[in-house]
Amino acid sequence: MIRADVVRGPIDTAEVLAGVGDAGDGAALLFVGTVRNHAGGRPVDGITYDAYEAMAREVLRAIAGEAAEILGTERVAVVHRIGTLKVGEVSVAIAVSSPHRAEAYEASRYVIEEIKKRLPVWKKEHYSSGEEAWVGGAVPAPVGPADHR
Amino acid sequence: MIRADVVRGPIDTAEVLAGVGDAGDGAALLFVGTVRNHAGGRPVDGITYDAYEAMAREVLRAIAGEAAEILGTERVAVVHRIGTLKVGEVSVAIAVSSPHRAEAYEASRYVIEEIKKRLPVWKKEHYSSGEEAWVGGAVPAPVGPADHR
Amino acid sequence: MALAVRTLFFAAYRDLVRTSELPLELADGATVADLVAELRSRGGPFAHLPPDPAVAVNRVYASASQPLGEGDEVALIPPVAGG
Amino acid sequence: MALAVRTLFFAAYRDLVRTSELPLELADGATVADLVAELRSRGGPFAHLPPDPAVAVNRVYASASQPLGEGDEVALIPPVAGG
Repeated sequence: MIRADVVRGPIDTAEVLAGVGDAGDGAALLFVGTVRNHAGGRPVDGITYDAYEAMAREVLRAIAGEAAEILGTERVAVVHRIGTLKVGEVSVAIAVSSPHRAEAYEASRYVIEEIKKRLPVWKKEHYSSGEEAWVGGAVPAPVGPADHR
Repeated sequence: MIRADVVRGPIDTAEVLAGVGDAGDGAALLFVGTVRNHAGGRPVDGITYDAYEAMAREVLRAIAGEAAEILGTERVAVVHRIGTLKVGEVSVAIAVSSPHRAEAYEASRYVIEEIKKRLPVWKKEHYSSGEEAWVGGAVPAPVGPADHR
Repeated sequence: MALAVRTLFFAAYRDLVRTSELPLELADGATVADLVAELRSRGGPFAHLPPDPAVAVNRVYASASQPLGEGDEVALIPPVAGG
Repeated sequence: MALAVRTLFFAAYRDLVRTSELPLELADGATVADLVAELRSRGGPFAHLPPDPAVAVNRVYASASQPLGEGDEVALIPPVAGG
């Protein structure tokens, strides 16, 4: 039931959320990351996400599995889009569902924080000025997924 | 821009989420509470939510305002449904949007926790056995909204 | 002098006293606690109301010692269970 | 004995060295650190690669001291920025 995808087309957030639903749960949480119209004070028109795609799928699957352990259910879905996105387009959607809202919040937050720490994805910001630049981020630690817990 | 509603019809969660979106933000969070098919080990067919409706609107508006302070934006929407709901139907939807995901998680969580503590809403569970009972909950403290922070 | 207030009942309390609203006359200077005592002294199902329930006066949670005013809307609030 | 590996470059590193993939021959027993040193010693843009970049071997993050094996897929990972 765990879903972890890297996709090139638009993300349907409602569909990601619906995919985790369960009548035995009472709390579902959807995180949606979108492309902002500014970065570091500069107007931005869009972002190109590059990825080490094969590895990104594996890392995303590992992160989702770790979140499922926090959650106590397998009802986790995470989808990251790559390619060139315009302002306001969805870059990542994370849905979790659980009988317990505390665990839902913790697991959802875990997924986005781990994505930022270790998903091999990069972004090039396209500024309204016509310039563009790769955005510096986190340096992943040389450890297996299990050690990230 | 803050939205706080008590409604009698179905909640469109996608519409609640879309209502808070902003191109200047990067993180949106949607919490969805649904009717569970069990409670305290007993199978449940549905729940009737009763409310002190005029006060519930005021309390919900206060909670949303407090969440906006945490969030640093006015992009908060919370909708609570009352009346009789079937299993799987949405009882509450909370959407927040912020440039900062930490604040988004904190504000979203704040809203649902305060709802549980002080929103004058009650639920009667309809068990599959045909029995029904009001569910005991939290005893609200005799303080103004500002003291809840 | 007397003080007229509206008393509202919800959920389990409404089922208990079998009404959602009751007009009450109280002595001038009466507090929330006085109103609750007055209700409980009516006997029958009213005697089964708790001695110190949560109460909202004009849609704001109030302490037991809060004085009431003419025309106040006083709601007895059973433990809440929203969400 | 020699060891053949594939080296992959992404994002800023790919733009720097102007290729996404480079086959390399290393001495038997070579580690991740040896591979990075070998790359940097090629000079030109390669000399501008950092001395201790994050590296994934066969799609798992590896330490600088990890030994490489025949056919390994070794990726130099610039600071990541997903989400």
